[in-house]
Order: sequence, then structure tokens, then C-alpha cells
Amino acid sequence: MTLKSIPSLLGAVAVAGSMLMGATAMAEDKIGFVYVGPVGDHGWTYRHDLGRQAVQNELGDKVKTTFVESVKEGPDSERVIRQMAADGHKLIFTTSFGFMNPTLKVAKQFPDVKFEHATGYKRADNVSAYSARFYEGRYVVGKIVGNMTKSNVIGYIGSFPIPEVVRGINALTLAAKSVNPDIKVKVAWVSTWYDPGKEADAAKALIDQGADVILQHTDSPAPLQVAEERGVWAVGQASDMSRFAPKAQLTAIIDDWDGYYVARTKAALDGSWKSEDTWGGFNTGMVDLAPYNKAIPADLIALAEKTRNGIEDGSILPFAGPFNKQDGSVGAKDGEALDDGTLLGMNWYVEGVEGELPK
Amino acid sequence: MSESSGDTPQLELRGITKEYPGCLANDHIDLKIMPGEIHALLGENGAGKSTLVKIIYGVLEADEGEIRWMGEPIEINNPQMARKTGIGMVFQHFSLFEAMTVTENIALGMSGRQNMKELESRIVEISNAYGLPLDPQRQVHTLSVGEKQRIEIVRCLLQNPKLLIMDEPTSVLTPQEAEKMFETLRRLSSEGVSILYISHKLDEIKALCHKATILRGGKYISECDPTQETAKSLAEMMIGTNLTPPEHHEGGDQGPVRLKVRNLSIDAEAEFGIDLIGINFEVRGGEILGIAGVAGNGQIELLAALSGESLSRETEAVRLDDKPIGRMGPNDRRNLGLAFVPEDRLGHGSVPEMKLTDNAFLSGFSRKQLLKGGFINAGATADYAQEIVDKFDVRTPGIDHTAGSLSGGNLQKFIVGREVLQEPEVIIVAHPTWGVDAGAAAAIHQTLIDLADNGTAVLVVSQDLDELFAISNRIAVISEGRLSTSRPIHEISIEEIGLMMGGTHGMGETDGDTGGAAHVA
Amino acid sequence: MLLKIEKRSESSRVMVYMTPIIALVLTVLCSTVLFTLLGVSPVEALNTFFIQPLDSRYDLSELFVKATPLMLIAIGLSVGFKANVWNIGAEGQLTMGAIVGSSLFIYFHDIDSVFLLPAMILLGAIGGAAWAAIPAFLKTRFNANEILTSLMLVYVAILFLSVLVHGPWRDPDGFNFPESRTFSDSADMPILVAGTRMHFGTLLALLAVLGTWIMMAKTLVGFQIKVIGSAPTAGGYAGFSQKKIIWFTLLFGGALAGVAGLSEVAGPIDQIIPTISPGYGFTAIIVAFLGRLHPVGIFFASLLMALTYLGGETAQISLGLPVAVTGVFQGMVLFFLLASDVLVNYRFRLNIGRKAVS
Amino acid sequence: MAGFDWIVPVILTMITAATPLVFAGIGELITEKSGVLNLGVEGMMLVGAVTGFITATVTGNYFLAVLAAAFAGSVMAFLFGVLTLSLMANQVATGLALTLFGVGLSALMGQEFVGMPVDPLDKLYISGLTDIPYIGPIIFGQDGLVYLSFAVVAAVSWFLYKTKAGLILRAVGDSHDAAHSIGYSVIGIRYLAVMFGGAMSGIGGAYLSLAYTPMWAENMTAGRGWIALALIVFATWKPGLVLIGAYMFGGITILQLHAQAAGLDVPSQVLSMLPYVATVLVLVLISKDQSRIRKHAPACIGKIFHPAA
Repeated sequence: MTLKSIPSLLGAVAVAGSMLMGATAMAEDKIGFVYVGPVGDHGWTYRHDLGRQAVQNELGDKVKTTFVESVKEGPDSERVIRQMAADGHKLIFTTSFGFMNPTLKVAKQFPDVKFEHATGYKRADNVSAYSARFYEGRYVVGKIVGNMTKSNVIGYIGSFPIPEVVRGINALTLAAKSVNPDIKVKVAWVSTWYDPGKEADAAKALIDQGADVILQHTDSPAPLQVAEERGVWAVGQASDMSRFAPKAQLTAIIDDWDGYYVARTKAALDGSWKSEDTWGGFNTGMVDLAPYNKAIPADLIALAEKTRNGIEDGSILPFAGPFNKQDGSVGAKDGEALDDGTLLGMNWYVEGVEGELPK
Repeated sequence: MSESSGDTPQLELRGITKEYPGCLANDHIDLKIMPGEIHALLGENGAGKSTLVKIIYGVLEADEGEIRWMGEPIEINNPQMARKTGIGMVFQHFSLFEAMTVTENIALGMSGRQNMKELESRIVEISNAYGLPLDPQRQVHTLSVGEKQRIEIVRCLLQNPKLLIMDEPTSVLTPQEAEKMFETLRRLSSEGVSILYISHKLDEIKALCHKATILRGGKYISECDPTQETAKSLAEMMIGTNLTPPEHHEGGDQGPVRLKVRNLSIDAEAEFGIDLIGINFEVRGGEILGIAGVAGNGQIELLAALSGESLSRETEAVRLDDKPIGRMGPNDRRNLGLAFVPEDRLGHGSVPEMKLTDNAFLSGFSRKQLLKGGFINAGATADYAQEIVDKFDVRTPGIDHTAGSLSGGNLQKFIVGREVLQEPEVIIVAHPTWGVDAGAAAAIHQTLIDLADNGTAVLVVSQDLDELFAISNRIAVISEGRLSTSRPIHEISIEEIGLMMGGTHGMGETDGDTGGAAHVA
Repeated sequence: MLLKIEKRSESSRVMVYMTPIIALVLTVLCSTVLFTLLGVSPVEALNTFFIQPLDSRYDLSELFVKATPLMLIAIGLSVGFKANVWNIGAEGQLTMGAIVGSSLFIYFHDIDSVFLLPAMILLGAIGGAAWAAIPAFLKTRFNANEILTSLMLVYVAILFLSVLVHGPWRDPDGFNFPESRTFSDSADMPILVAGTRMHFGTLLALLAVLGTWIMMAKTLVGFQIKVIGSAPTAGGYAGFSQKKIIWFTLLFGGALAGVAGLSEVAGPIDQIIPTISPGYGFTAIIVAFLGRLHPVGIFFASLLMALTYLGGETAQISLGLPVAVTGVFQGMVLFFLLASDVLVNYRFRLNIGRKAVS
Repeated sequence: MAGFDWIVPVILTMITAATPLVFAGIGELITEKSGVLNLGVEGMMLVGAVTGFITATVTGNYFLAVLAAAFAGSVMAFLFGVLTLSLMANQVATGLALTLFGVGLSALMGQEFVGMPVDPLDKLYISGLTDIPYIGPIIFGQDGLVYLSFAVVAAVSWFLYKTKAGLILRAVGDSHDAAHSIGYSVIGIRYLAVMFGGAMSGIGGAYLSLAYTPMWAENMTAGRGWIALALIVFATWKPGLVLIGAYMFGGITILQLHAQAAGLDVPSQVLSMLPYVATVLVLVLISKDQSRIRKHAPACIGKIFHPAA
């Protein structure tokens, strides 16, 4: 990076701008993306935007992708989605849970436009729902960290106590306990998806309480930086964050929407698009793991890979019994596994998680 | 001082002109001050005195004209430069910082860096030498007005000025304090310091000044030797016409007691306010009671207690036509017939940014019934405002103009008119002619006298003893929150009142000797 | 100084109407530079920001949907600002209004009554006012600065909403996702124009503008507010109680912010979600000042502010300009509007030829 | 947790959390002492954060980066000055608009720098001293900006109460009319004060992007500018108390995280409310003593000054 980067920045925007404008004239199909955060968050939205870029690269001459970033959940999202629909977009991805109802409302008014809503549970004829089984990634990670920890304390930074986050905590705990029964998972909720400073503070607090592995369900790489500095392990979130913590990052659970977005766009273009409910895991490529840290022993990597393969081929189910809930009641009996409905609404901890789940 | 040391004036102004939007404040003014001369700058409010001295002190820049210092033309771009040249100034509205100490305030008025310890000892030294005692450590907001003025003077003296400008310095002092200050000024004059003395008090000027320059309406009128003039001739030069003193009404034919204050004690709300201690007085219909006193001795608190802006502990403490009103708010009192003209025209008696109609509504809405079904009756309000303007000769382009756009005299006439037209049983007037031109002052005085003649009880609180003696039937003095017994004006002299204001003599129920010591030191 | 700023003896009537135009011209000039730098045709960009969001009936209705909460809050705050009461916690009052107002539906969602929505609106006003009552109490009782107390309470209110929406208020059929059940028809704001989202809240906002205008210009309480704000001592002289005005203005602003919050959740949002407002409570402060604290001004200012948001979205979709550009552009528009207001009370004068020596 | 071992890391975390608040708070304190209320702290911090980060990545020179952040902050403050001091625009509205502008501008500037790591600011290490148990790492193990923050507080304290220039600054905030009439350039002094405030906010922002969480991400200040504003009233405009207030606020934030990690059974949102509720309570407590506020609060704050008026 040189001092030239600022003019080049402006230039890049300029080129992008004029390219997009030039593109309007041609008869391309427009694919829209609605983001809840800025593309520069380096977390959730950033990954979705990479997916958009993948679509643009793959189908560059056939489509024109547009996006609106930092769209607040609520009335603004409905307007933006509607505006995209009215503006002739063929397919619109709405990438936050809070966009679910607005998406459905707009979809009703625009039956010819296809919609894809991320992380929700409602569908319509022209609305698909898609999400990723990130808990699968956390389960694999659990096998690693359960062995890597010396203190037997794992720190987990939570955003809000919603099923998605609770599921991740539980998957991690079950896996870690399966390799190390003494494991304890401590959770610190920061009440935000994104506040680098606060996430860092939470990481420090967890480390100070004895954790030597830090996991997070928030967006910024700040906790990894703390782990790097304090010399403990950490697991990246959404992207490979090893740039921020080359020594500390064991691996990262990667959100990868590229394949799904390209496939759905192609389907929309060739007319094969149908409303579907996709909850993809390792097998769809939506969930991936960043390269393992060299410090992880080979046998552990082998265990992780075996777990991953097992999940992919269905032979391993992370929420298979027997295990207990935190309060001692049965979570799932031996030979049984939780169904998707239970997973979707999960609001209890499994044994091994410390503290009460905020209700 | 000797008549004039040398022929070169210390300061000479030639053709100074300054224009404000819509107003020519200084129109080619010439002025000459010799070394050691005490030179009066005489003129009514709005004559351009303040603008002129601000130009000399570098606060304002003249549009045209020339300033010469010891015969050499100079430019004074800012007060620092003025101070460096040897010009010091004591402002009418003090340029002091309330939250700071005496020493800090003095340091701020000096150029360059000061060693605070050294400065403190020099303050003590100078203030003792000139009889202006000051405690350098005190915070300014804890000081009396007289002490505040001393800060300003000491600040100037510390810089060995060649010319000292004093803007209305005695308006806040007792006659005794003023006399002490004159001694200081005479001594400075004998040391060769020139003094430019701004005032509209003619007796003072006659007693103190060697020369006088008279301004009127922004123009130079004449220069004279005030010792050779009479107060009347000076006044005529200043005002431009003959003045008729207010027609004094007949004393004696007094009606029933309308306002009665018994044992009124109030703890001050403001942090450095004065507690009122056992105030007793009564005002009868048809008479004017004057309350004299140096500012900051409880006038603000007394006026608030009477107007209802602060409430008494017991409702019996204040009675209007024998009705206890001590716990009533201003509006209830007004409805019973109590009118009030506060000291501060802009911001207390009126809202500067609001139109005259709104300002008429301000105190008149209830008694003049300007509300109709909860809404402001715009028509009736405008009529009322217009009536005030017409009857009290308020000069304004129209009632749609803001109170702040009026001159001091016209606004005061408007406010007095507004209260008088509410046909009050009792009217309380604070400093009725402070900063008001002579014409307006005379009109206001006449209005108050007429009102009393018609049976209203009038209470005037003022620092201006001349004023009180001109219109009151009886005078009482307030000092340190206590009120003396009142005395008919023909039984008491200005000097006696002055001593009572200083808190040393004749303070009715008050043990004055200890209470007032600080002021007279 | 060559250029001098002089106070006018009275404010200029002409400039009251001229300054927005001056600001507009300056905005056009400066944004030409900005957009050229960003490699976008300024004509196209300005067209996208200002014209395109207005080019259909539906778009116009959206403008009102976006402007409604801004208008409601700004009009309420302006009354306080007139009285020198600095409530900057409208965001929190909005949130509490939404919470308290919709609590009725959350706990009695089976009720199907024409009185449900009016009762919710009333409760919304009460909720907002109650939240504003805290700074009012702390100000009148302890002299605590209302700027800070009201601001701190914003965070508390938003976190309280978070507790509810992540906990007891979750939709029982919603898989524990952080959102309430969607409002029933009798709890929904009626739509004013079929086929749009313009709802009853817009009517409430217009009524609030009109009502406040009348209150400020024609009634005693409006007069009291103006006097207390402009010269508190004169207010005391006239017998107006400063404490009462502090209470009144905070409750008034809080109530309108509460109504704004309720009309968002019962209007376009249709349920309780973790983020009810994208900072309307703060944006409305700017709107209030852009409108010079006058109801008519606020009416136009809220529409203008809404327009810049809509324009920003359009610019992202059709020009690919990042949202950051919208922020910069908005800042620029606001700066010019605020700056040009100087001309109402002051004038510039070239300072030449002074001090001619005689 | 054995003994008091946990105290040291808690204090270390507190220091990092408090330092950006100290910078922004002390800068705004000077601004307010001169009689100006600038609510744009958040915007200035963000622009400082991104400028510092860009400079650090491009040049690798952290000294230059902090300088650039200070400069960028003061440029933003200058803009505020032009509007409110020269053109007499309303300070509250202009401050809010400045924040809006700063959020956008910083995002625009930082577009290409998202997701780039940068080494954290170096920390002091003095063999022997830093190794002293407990106090060693606290006193001798901080980065340069932490020491600078203490130095700035001390310097501002000294400047305000021991120098003529500081006296003049306070005088301008106490009564601009009096200051003007004895010849001080009220507007000029306020420009300097406002720009100092901007520079400090810029450094506060840079502390976030270079030391606290060494990276650039949009809106990364996450409301700290507003906390800094609250701190000043909390501190009754006294520099030393700004420091203490910042540490208390940081301390409460950290302790609530610790409480959670230790398994305290309270909704996290309720714990997150604590710092704000505490601020209100302390505000109420100090506000009861009006004389203290009057003594230190600048009387002219937020008031518009026009010399010829």
C-alpha cells in the first residue's frame, strides 16, 4: 500500500460507478442484495458481499448485481426491497433475519420477482429461505479446542441469546466434552453484534477468568487480536481472520455464500428456480473451515477431519444423544438426535455451559 | 494638578466617526485632554459617549478620524495596544469574570505574563496606597459592587496609565464612597495622569472636572469649564432644551395603607444573594415611598418578595389592601392590583426578541383579559400595545417591532405604561430612570407622581438619591438585607441617607455598625 | 478583516425564505465537486438524490412514511428547544413509547376492538412521556443536566427493549427468534392511501404540526414557552413557572416521540423487533433546527431529511455509490443549511476604505 | 481465582477501555471551557481513527499516524468552528451534523482498509521494572498513548490553572463579553480550543484503531464519543476528574463482563445498562451541589458570541 492508494481508491469507485452505469443500458438481469451492515464490517455483511462478487464474476455478462448496505431492519428494509423489486430486479437476496417479514410483504406484491431470505423460517411461492448450519463448524472446532485447552475453560463471546447463537455454544460444548469431560464453557454476552472495543474487553475478561480458548459469535476480529496478544487460542468468525491473529487462530468457521448465490442466480436465469428451504452445512459448502493452525497436532487434525467428513456424509450428528441439558434433564436420549425444528428454536444450554441462559 | 503641563495634549481626537447600521453613533467628534487633566465627557444616554471611549480603548474601530497621542498620530487596534500605550479603562458594566479571583481578574487585564504571587503583593500595595482595599484571593462573585469597581481601578493603576477612562463610575457607589474615589482621582491627576470622566451627574462633574466636552446625538456640541457653569446650564447643553422638573404633588393627603410588609424574612435563593431580615414598612395610597441603597444590599430579594417571584414563608408577611399575599405568585398578586416595573428592562421587564404586542401581553394578559377561551386575543392585545405606545409617547416604528429594538428610554416608557394602564392599586418600580434619557426620565417621574395623586401607592427602589429626593414623600434605606425606618424627605439630608446606605447610621432595627463595616473601610 | 459580519437590527424577512435557496445552490456547487471526484456525473447523482425519489405517487408516499417519525419527534423537541430544554433523548422515548404502547397488544393479542389501536396510541404517548419524566424530575428536583440524563436513558431504553424482545415478548411460534408476534388488524395503523404504506401516523404527524403551530402562536402555554426560553427572568416576572415549563416541554416531546415509536411498530414494522428506529430521535434534533424550530419549517425539513435518506438508497441501487457517500452528502447539505441561516440575523459587509485620515 | 491475581488484568483492561475516553474527554473539556459545546466528538474520533490507521498502514510510522489523526480531528473541529464561531450556527445541531458527516467520511476514507491488520502500538518494557509483580505491568507496561493520556491530563490541568493562557481560556468561557472588552480575541481563542478538542478526539479515535483493537472497521467507536461528552459534566469540568470518570466508566463495563463470565444470573442487557445508569446516578449526586458546578462550569457554554453586538 502506498500513498497513491487514496487517489486509486477514488478511481476504483469511479470505475465501478461508471461500469455499473454503463451496464444499465444493456439488457442484463439485475440481482439485488440487501445488507444489514456496511460491507466494510469484515464480518457478516462482508461475506455476503463476497458472495455477490462471486455472482458478478461468474455471470458477469448476464447479470448486474446491485446492493444497498446498512439497511436498518424495520420500515427502511421494506422500502429498499420494494424499490429493488419495482426497479426490475429478477432475484433479491435479503441477508438478515430481520428482513424476513418485509421480504414476505414485498414478495406478495411482486409475484414475478424471486426472493431469497437468509436465516429466517418463513417461505412463500417466490420466497426461498436459506441458512447455514454453522453449528456443524462449531462442533468440529469443539473437538479441537477440547484437546487444546490446558485450563479446561473455554470462553465464548455471545451477541444476543438467540437460538442461532445458543446452538453454536451447545454444539461446541458437546464436542469439547466428548473429548474432554472436564471442560467448562463460560459465556459473556456483549449485547451487540459489532463493537470491536467491547468484544475485545469481553475476550480479556474471559481470559482473565481462566479461558485459554476464545470463541465468538460477533463480527469483529478484535477478540482474535486479544488472543494473539495474550497468547491464548481463538477461533475466527465468518472469515479467515488469521491475518489478525496468525499465531492464535486455530481455524475459523467460514460463512461461504458464493456457491449458493451463484447456483440460485443461475436457476433464476434459466427458469429452474423454485421456492426452497435450504439449511446447508459442510455438505453444501456454505460452512467451511479456515486452514488449521500449524500448532495443532496431526492426530487432532485427523480427528477434526474425520468429524467433518462424518458430518458431511451424515454419519455424525452433532446433536445426537445421549446428552443432558444444563439443568440435568435429558437433552436427547441415546440413539436419538434432535430434529431441525428443535434446533431452530433452541433456548437452553447443554451440560457443561456455565451460567444461566438469559431469558 | 497644575492648569496644564505643557501645550501638547496627552490625547487628541480629530473627526472621529463611527456608524452602526441605521445609526450614526459618532459624527466627527473632536476632543483634547491635557496631561493631568480631569476631563468630563458629558451627554445623555445614546449621545455616543460609550462608543467614543471604546474607540479610544481599541475595542471598536472608528470608520473615520484620527487619534493623536502626545501629538503623534497612533492607531489603537485593540485594548492590549491601548494598555501598552498607557490607556486604562474602568467599564460601566464591569469587564470582570465572576468565577475567578481578584488576582486572576487583574492578571487578565494586563499584558504579558505575571507571577501571581508578585502580582498579589503589588495589588495589596497599590490598593492600600490609593485607599482601595482589596483581598486578592476573593472570588469576584462574592464581592460588593463597590469592591468590583475597585478591581477595575486597581487593574488600571497597576499599569501606570497616562490616561484613565472612567465610564459612569459613581452610579454604583454611595456618596461617601464616591467622595473617596474622587480623592483617588485627584491624587492621580496631581501625579500627571489624565482622566476622561464619563457621567451625566452634573454635580459630580462640577466638583471634580477641569474641562468638559459635551456630546448630543453623536455630535460634538461644545467644550467648557464645568466649574464656571451651573448645573442647569450644563443640563441644557446636554439635553438641548429646557427641562421642567417634575411637579411635586402635595404631601399629607394620604389614603389608607395599601401595601404592608411585616417581619418579612427570606433566605436568599441565589447562592450569593442577600438574606432579608425582618423587613417592615407600609405604603399608603397617594404617597411615594423611596427605598435607597447601594446595589446588592437585598433590593433584588425584596423586589422579588414583593412581586411574588419569590414567596414569603408566611403569607401574612406581605399584605395588599389588608389581604395577605405573601404566598401568592406574581399573577395572583397582579390580579389583586399589584404592578411591578423591574430594574432590568431587557430580559426581566420585557423579552428583547419579542414584539411589543407580546411584551404587552406578558404582564397584562390576566388583568387586561387578553385571553379568550384559552387563546390569545390578538386584536385586544394589539389594541393594548397601541394604547401604551400612544399614551406614553413610546417612539417606535410600530408595535410589531421587538422590544430590543427600542432605545432604553422608550422601552422604559413602554414598560411603565404597560403597568400603569393596568390601573394598579400598588405599583413597585425599581430604578425607574436608570440609563434613560432625561426627557424620558422626566416623563416617567411625572407618570409616577400622577399615579400617586390618583390614590395609588407607589414604591420606588433606586440607587439614585437625586431621583428619590425629587419624587418621594418618604425615604427608607436598605442595607445588608435590613430596612431602616422611613423618614419624610424634608426631615433628612442626602448626606444622612448616604451614611445609612453605608450601613453606619440610623438603621432602624438594625445593628448597623458591624454589618456595614466592609463597605466603608 | 476584509469581510465583516454585522448584526441586523431586526431579522430579515427576505432571508428567512432566501437562505434555503442559497444553501441549495451551495450544495449543488459543492456536490458537483464531490461527485466528480467520485467519478459520478453530478447531474445524474443530484437527480438520483433529489428528483428520482419523488417521481411517482408511491415514492411520494414513502417519503411521508420516512418523514413521519422525524416530523413527530422534531415537532415535539422543538417546543422544548424553544424553552431551552435540551431533550436529546427522544430515541429512548420513542423506544419506550413503542414498548408501552404495544404492551397492550402483546398481552391482550386476542382483543379485536376498534378501541385497541387508540388505546395503544395513548399508551405510546404515555410511555414516551414517562421516560421523559425522568430527566424532567432529575432536572427540577436535583438540577441534573437533561442533555446527559436523557442521552444516558436512550441506552437504557434500547437495552430494555432488547431484554423484552429476546425474552418474554418473543413470538411463541417464532422459534425463539428475537421478534414479537405480528400485530393483528385491529392493532395496525390504518393505511391512508390504498396500495401504499402511508399510514395513520402520518396524519398524526400532520395534526401534531398543526396543533403545535396553534399552541405556540395562539395559546398562553405557547407564549409561556417562548418567554421562558428567550428570557427566563421575564417569565418569572410574568408569573410563569420555569419548572412547569420544563415538565411540560419534556413530557410533550416525550409523548410525541412515544407516538412516533408506536406508529412505527404498529405501522410499517407491524411487530416489535430489536431495532425499532435507525436513530430517528437524533436525526430529529437536526430536523428541528433545520426547521428553525418553527412547525412549518419542521414540516419541510423532515421531508428534506427523509428525501436525503431515500436518495441515498436510490443512489446505492442505481449508481452503486456506497452508503458512506450518503453520510458525507447529508453532512454537506446540513452544514450549508445551518451556515446560511446566519444571513437571517446578520449581514456581510465588505470592509473597505475605512480610517481615512482627515 | 486465587488471591488478587485477577486485579492486575482487570486494571490493565480498564486502562485500555478508558484511554480513548480520556483523550476525547480532555479535548472536549478544553473546548467547553472556552464556552463552546461540540457534540461532534463521535464524528471526530472516527475520522481520527481512520486517518491514524491509514497513515500507520501506509507509512508504518506510528508517531506520524497519531499526528495525522490529531490533524484530521482538528480539521473536522475547524469545520465546526467555521460554522458555529464564524457563521454563528447553532452548536447542538452543528455538532450532530458533524457526527453524521464524520461517520460517512471515515467510512469513505477507510473503504480500502477494511480487514487489514496492523501491529498494535508497542508497549513499554523495562526489564526489571515491568516484571515487578502487580504494579510492574500496570505502571511500566503500557503503550505510549496511555502515558500520553496521563501527560495530557496533567498538562491540561497545569495549563488551565497555572498559566496565563489557561486563565484567558477560562475567562473567555466565563464571560465572552468581558473578555472581548478587555481585548481578547474570543473567536480566535475559541477556534484554538475547538481545534485542540478535535485533535484530542482524533487521537482518542486513533487509540481505538491502533492500540485498543488495531484495525479499521466502520463506526468502530460505537458510541464512545457520547460517553466522553457525559464524562465532562460528570467531572464538573475538572481535568483530573475526567480521568477518574473515564476509569470508572471503563471499570464498570469490564466488571459487568467479568460478572457474566463468572456466571452471574442477570440478563446481559441489564448488566450493559449499568454504566449508563451509574452515570445518571452520579450526575444526580453532583448536581445537588450547584456551587461546585457553578464554580467550574463555563458560564457561556453554547452561547453564540458576536463581537459588535
